[in-house]
Amino acid sequence: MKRLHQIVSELLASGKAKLVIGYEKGTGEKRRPAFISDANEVERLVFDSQCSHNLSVYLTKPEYKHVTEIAVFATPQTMRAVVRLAGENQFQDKKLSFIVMDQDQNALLIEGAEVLANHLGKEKIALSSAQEELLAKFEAMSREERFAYWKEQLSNCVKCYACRAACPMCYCTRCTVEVNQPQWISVPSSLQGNFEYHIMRAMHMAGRCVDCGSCEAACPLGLPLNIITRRMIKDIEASLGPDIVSMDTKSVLNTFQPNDKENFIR
Amino acid sequence: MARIGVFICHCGENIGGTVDCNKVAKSAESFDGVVFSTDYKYMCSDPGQTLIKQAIAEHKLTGVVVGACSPRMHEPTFRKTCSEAGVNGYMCEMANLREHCSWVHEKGEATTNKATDLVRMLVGKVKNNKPLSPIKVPVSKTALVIGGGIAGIQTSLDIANAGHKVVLIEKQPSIGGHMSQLSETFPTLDCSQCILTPRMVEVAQHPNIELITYAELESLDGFIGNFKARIRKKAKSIDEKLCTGCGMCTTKCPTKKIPGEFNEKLGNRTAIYVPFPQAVPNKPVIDKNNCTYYQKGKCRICEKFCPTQAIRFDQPDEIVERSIGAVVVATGFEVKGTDFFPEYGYGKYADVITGLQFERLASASGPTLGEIRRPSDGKIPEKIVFLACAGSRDPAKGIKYCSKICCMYTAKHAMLYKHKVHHGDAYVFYMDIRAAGKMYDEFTRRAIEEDEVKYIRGRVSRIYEKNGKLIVKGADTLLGAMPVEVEADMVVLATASVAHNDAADLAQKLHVSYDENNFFVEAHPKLKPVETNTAGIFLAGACQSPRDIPETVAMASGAASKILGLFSQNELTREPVVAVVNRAAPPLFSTCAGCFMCQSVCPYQAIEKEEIKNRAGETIKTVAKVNPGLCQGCGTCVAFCRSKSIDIQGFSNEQMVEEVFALLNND
Amino acid sequence: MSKNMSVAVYPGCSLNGSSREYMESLRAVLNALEIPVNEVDDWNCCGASAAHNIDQDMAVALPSRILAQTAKDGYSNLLVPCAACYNRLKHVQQEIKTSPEIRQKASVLLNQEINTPDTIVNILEYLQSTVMPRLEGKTLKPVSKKVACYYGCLLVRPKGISDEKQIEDPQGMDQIMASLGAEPVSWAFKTECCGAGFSVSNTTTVARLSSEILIDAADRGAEAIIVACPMCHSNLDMRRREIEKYSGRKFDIPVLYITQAIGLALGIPAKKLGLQRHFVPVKI
Amino acid sequence: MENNIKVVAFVCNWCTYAGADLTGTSRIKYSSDVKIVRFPCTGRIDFMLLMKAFAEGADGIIVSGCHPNDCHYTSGNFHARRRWIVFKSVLETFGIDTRRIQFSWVSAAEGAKWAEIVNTTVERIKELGPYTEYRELAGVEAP
Amino acid sequence: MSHHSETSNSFTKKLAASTGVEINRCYQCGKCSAGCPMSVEMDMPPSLVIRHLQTNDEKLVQKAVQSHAIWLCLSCETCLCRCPMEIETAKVMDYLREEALRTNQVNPKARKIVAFHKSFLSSVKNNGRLFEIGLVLKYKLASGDLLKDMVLAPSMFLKGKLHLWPERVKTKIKLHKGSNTVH
Repeated sequence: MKRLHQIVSELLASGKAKLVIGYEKGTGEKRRPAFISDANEVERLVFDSQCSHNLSVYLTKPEYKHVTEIAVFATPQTMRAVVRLAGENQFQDKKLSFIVMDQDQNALLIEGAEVLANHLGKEKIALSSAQEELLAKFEAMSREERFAYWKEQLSNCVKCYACRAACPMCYCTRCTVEVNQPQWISVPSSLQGNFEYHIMRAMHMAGRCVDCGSCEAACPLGLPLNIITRRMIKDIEASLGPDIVSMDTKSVLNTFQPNDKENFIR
Repeated sequence: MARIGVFICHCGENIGGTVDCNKVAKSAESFDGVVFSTDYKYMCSDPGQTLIKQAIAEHKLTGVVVGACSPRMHEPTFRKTCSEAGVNGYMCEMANLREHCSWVHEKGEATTNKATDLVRMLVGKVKNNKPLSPIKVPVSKTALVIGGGIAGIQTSLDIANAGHKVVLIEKQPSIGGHMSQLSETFPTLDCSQCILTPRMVEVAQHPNIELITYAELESLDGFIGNFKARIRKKAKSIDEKLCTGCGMCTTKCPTKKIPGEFNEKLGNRTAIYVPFPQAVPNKPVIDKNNCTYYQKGKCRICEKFCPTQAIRFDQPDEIVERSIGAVVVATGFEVKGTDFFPEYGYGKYADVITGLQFERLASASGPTLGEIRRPSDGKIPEKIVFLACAGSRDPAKGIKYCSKICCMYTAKHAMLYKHKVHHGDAYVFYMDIRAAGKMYDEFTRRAIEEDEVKYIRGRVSRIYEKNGKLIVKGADTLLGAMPVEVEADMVVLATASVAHNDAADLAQKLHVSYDENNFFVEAHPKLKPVETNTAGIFLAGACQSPRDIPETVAMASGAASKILGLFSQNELTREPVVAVVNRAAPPLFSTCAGCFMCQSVCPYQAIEKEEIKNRAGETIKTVAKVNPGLCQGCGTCVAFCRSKSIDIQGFSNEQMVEEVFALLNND
Repeated sequence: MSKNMSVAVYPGCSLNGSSREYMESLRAVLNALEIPVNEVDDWNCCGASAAHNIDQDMAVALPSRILAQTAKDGYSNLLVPCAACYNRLKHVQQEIKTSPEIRQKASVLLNQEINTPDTIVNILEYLQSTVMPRLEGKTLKPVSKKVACYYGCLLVRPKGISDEKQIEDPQGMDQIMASLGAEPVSWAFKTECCGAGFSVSNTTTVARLSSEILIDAADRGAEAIIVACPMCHSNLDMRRREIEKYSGRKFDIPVLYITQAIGLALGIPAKKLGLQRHFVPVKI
Repeated sequence: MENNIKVVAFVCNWCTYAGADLTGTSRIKYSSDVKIVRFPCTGRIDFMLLMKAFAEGADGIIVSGCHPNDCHYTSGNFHARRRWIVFKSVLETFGIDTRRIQFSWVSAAEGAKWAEIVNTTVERIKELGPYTEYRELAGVEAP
Repeated sequence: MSHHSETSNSFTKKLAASTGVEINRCYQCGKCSAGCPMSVEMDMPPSLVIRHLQTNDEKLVQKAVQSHAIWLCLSCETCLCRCPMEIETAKVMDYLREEALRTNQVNPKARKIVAFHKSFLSSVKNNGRLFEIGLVLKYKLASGDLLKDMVLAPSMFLKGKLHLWPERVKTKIKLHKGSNTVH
């Protein structure tokens, strides 16, 4: 923890970071995001295996629009999100530095999203056995069972859009949900509106989701949102090739291969 | 509030036969927004159109739906009618009641109901249409022609003679291209230089043509009518204004042993050289790779002898910019060298030469002053073997296509040889004689019948050298594939015509597509052979695929005529069906989130970045902007944009959703 | 070629029988350079032209068994000095790798699982990559002779599968002989066929084809012909009388294996190189 | 077998719309349960429009455009194909009945193929019956 | 003579199924016949053999199967090396030879060549390796060419080139012609 505080203080002192977004002790063993901008609060910061929030979500929030030099604690998921966001030109006017934990758990300073991209290994983040199990169970379901499953699950959804707020990739100034000319997503809280919203959210995550689980964690009703994204990532990899995280704006839905494989177009 | 008029056409019996047009018109009256609805026997006829105009005036209509044939047929007609009556053309839509309804369904209530649904669908759309006016784009009336061969020369002259400016750039020190290397041309055997040189001089002296040789295209930006071309003028190390072309430097230059490109390496040239006597411009350039001064810093003899002190060793490459309205690619082709053929000796045997090299031997200004002499010992060959289809029609060598011109020039070569060496023996190993032009087949028959050239139908498997002779091992498939061996003094390979090796780079600079053989791809093989998919860029000559001189000249004039059509108006008008990125009041300025992932979706590179600045000039936000000149209105970006910030005029999100609503809510 | 010096060698029937001197000279050279020689355990005949001419099952089964035996002993590289065996094994390895049906057919025929070493090594590639570098240090007895390097047809084929890049004018042997002090002659019959398997059943053809080869070599002033294939050697050497009868010309140009030439350069006595087994006496 | 079903066809203007015109000029009869909506290109067809169509009462959807490499805008259909691959997988995750959507390539010269695709799709949708299951979602109260 | 009869189970289809070679690609350029060392001795040079097969005509295909040429082929693969359409003529020749044996239409001129191949294979089947003396004896019996190389044999023996007894492979090679051997 000494090394960590030392890096943060230097960053603040040198002005390389006007704001440091990290973690601090929450209730009990939990951790919660911390926003430090003056030196003597550095002691509050902590960075250990308990920290799971994807802090990159704050980098595109309007509240921090005018802060250019920001330092962020980066878990592997956060790193993947930052690299993709950089690829989508979201950090044009930002000077970012990152604090990551290397293999033997001591803090490492990385300056700039490009450097982070190279630091990011190719290896994918493995799913936990529970997640694998749930996915397999879901995969085995028939179409009718799946429709019934989501009818049951989505009947709880109140469209509070916490999942949208928690997701680092959802940074649009105005979301399609708010478009009323034409009214893409039907407004009354009906199952149809919920289906339309969650299908749209999945499509907007195609080739972009970094599988950090923030959406499911944020859902007040605990809906199994990650089944949707994880199954989509698996399907896209099977049909269109590996899901590589890079700074390239070219992603799944804005490029093509002349010989993309499919078996349903006549 | 929308005041829409619905006009149902019977189209004689074509629609009336199976659809109750009167009933459709009646039920259309009840649609929301419709204030007038009628039906008529022939809506597209003159009375029909006047009926529409009267209704527009009488009911002060703001939108029109015509239920008749396919919009692909009469949409322009009815849109013109509406605009003449004061309603913007784009407020008029057509419902396809004929091809998509009356002609394909049985007579009956279901068909009439479907017709009503289709009309309701288009009424829903028109309610959301907005008046649009065609996009006007200024046109700068200067054409850029890339490549100074016969194709580039012909195009430039046609455009210049029509009074427009042309910038003609050529990579070599002189224009003329491959045609200037030819001895005589088929099928009339008139001398290539005699018919080409006057054209070259005409280009050099034409007031409307700016000729820049030893230059290549550095980059091309912008769009049809408004291109910005940056041209790299490679340093000639000569001050062209002072140089009189006296040639003193080329005689005094001590480095004389450089294999000349013009003579296909059969003759030598000096380091400071003029490619050939009739070169245009007739001024030398210094070949930096072989000039002793550039390589070792010594010599400078040419500088000493130059009467007008025109040598400039320190001359740098120069980038010049021109604003261009249209581009013609006329970069021509190359021929494969003899080293491309393992089974014919990997280019090791000096007396195995290419067709172009034979042209240089046969040419009066060539290294042997027109006498057919073998490169190895200068002897006149008693027996020559010509190989047609060398490398062409050969997928194993990666060249699937037929090079089209070799049958003709091989017959010509054989004929020229027999005319110059009467007692000589000429063999031609051929696959098929493809001589399909005017007077072409007669020409090859002359070679066979009068000049007694021995044509053998079969491909040569191997050539090797044995005590000064070239053993050619072929077969005669007309004699039961019997092996045939000829001991020749010289062998001429009619090697495949291929694209230049830098054709792909040029295509990428121009955003023009090219095929697997690196030939440029035309917009439509039959109906748009001289255009490309990129508006404002045209093709002429063999850069599109191998072709002979007559076809090249015809194609060049074709490309020129397309440009003259473009330059005939001061402004370019284009369909207003283009995408637009929404704008909003500050501080939002636009809902575009600036991810710019739409840029890689656009096939026309029409989406640019626009920096929104405040009064102090600082960039507040960078958002997407569609260039109406480049956008062709496909809408792929609209369906991609996650935040629905881009919409397309004529097929907007509201219009399409409204169509689907109207179509399905028929109760 | 792989770092590990030890490589499995597949001699084949000719190198064990009528062309023993090829194997003897190879073994002598490798021993002189302390390179271990391990033959494929219990190897069988590859079937050569007979199998693939008249019996497709044997044509696949025999080479597959050799590959399986080599893989069983854990070798990833298999050196095949004989050009005909090299060609057959390369063909079958390619078929096994690309077509599951043929691999399945082979395993059914041999009633065992078929797997294959990674690479089948051409003798010239092996000599250039592993043997020649070791000669640098040694003082060589220069083979100062004008030699015609004769590759034959199968050593450099089939196109696309064999490792030869310059299939119509190979340079492998020429380079080796040049570094041994010899003067390789440029001639036109490097890869023309010598008559291959017809030595017994159609000797006149062998005489015709081999005469053309010898005539061209002699006319170019070659003092020896260097080969790397037992069939080429036996046709050009053993059938010399038929060649002279057919062509009406006398040739006393000896035919040497590339490995014998290297052996001579290393100063290995002629007897150990099997030179005495030749029909045309070798006077070096 | 339910027979009054509604099928919407989203087609591209340059190929399939012209193909449907050709079906008309060749007087090839096909089911009148399909109504065609014209788009400039398949690249313009938004996946949310398909959801709107189901929500508004469509029982089946046909989406058709130019064959790969034929696109008037060179790459619209390639992008469309990729979207349909992803969209079909997402719909299957949610249990939406993708048998009710028929994707196809129909060129301007394939009038007969268009009629055949319409007829076979309408046949299949009639067997599946109206897609009430999805439409009823609108009625189901979420909290 | 019906030329070019097109039947679904045409010869070219069977050939393609078995060898993977599409002989319809051949446009009769003659390069294989030009380069083939054996063309001069053949009654039907390679390109002519392919031409016969392309017709799919029973009698013409039979003429190719009965030809002497297919037995004179050395499998030196010069034809594949130089064929512009990359047709593996050597594989086609293998197929035709097997067809000739199967339908016993072997050209009588090729008696000796077939005898040699058969003796070669029987020696390999017995020992797993070639026993050269056994091969020559079997060949002489089969071909009736008793005096062949009588002079050569002793000097080969003196030069140690002939083993007197066969070398055998430890495990005898027995091919399991299982029912599902894929042809």
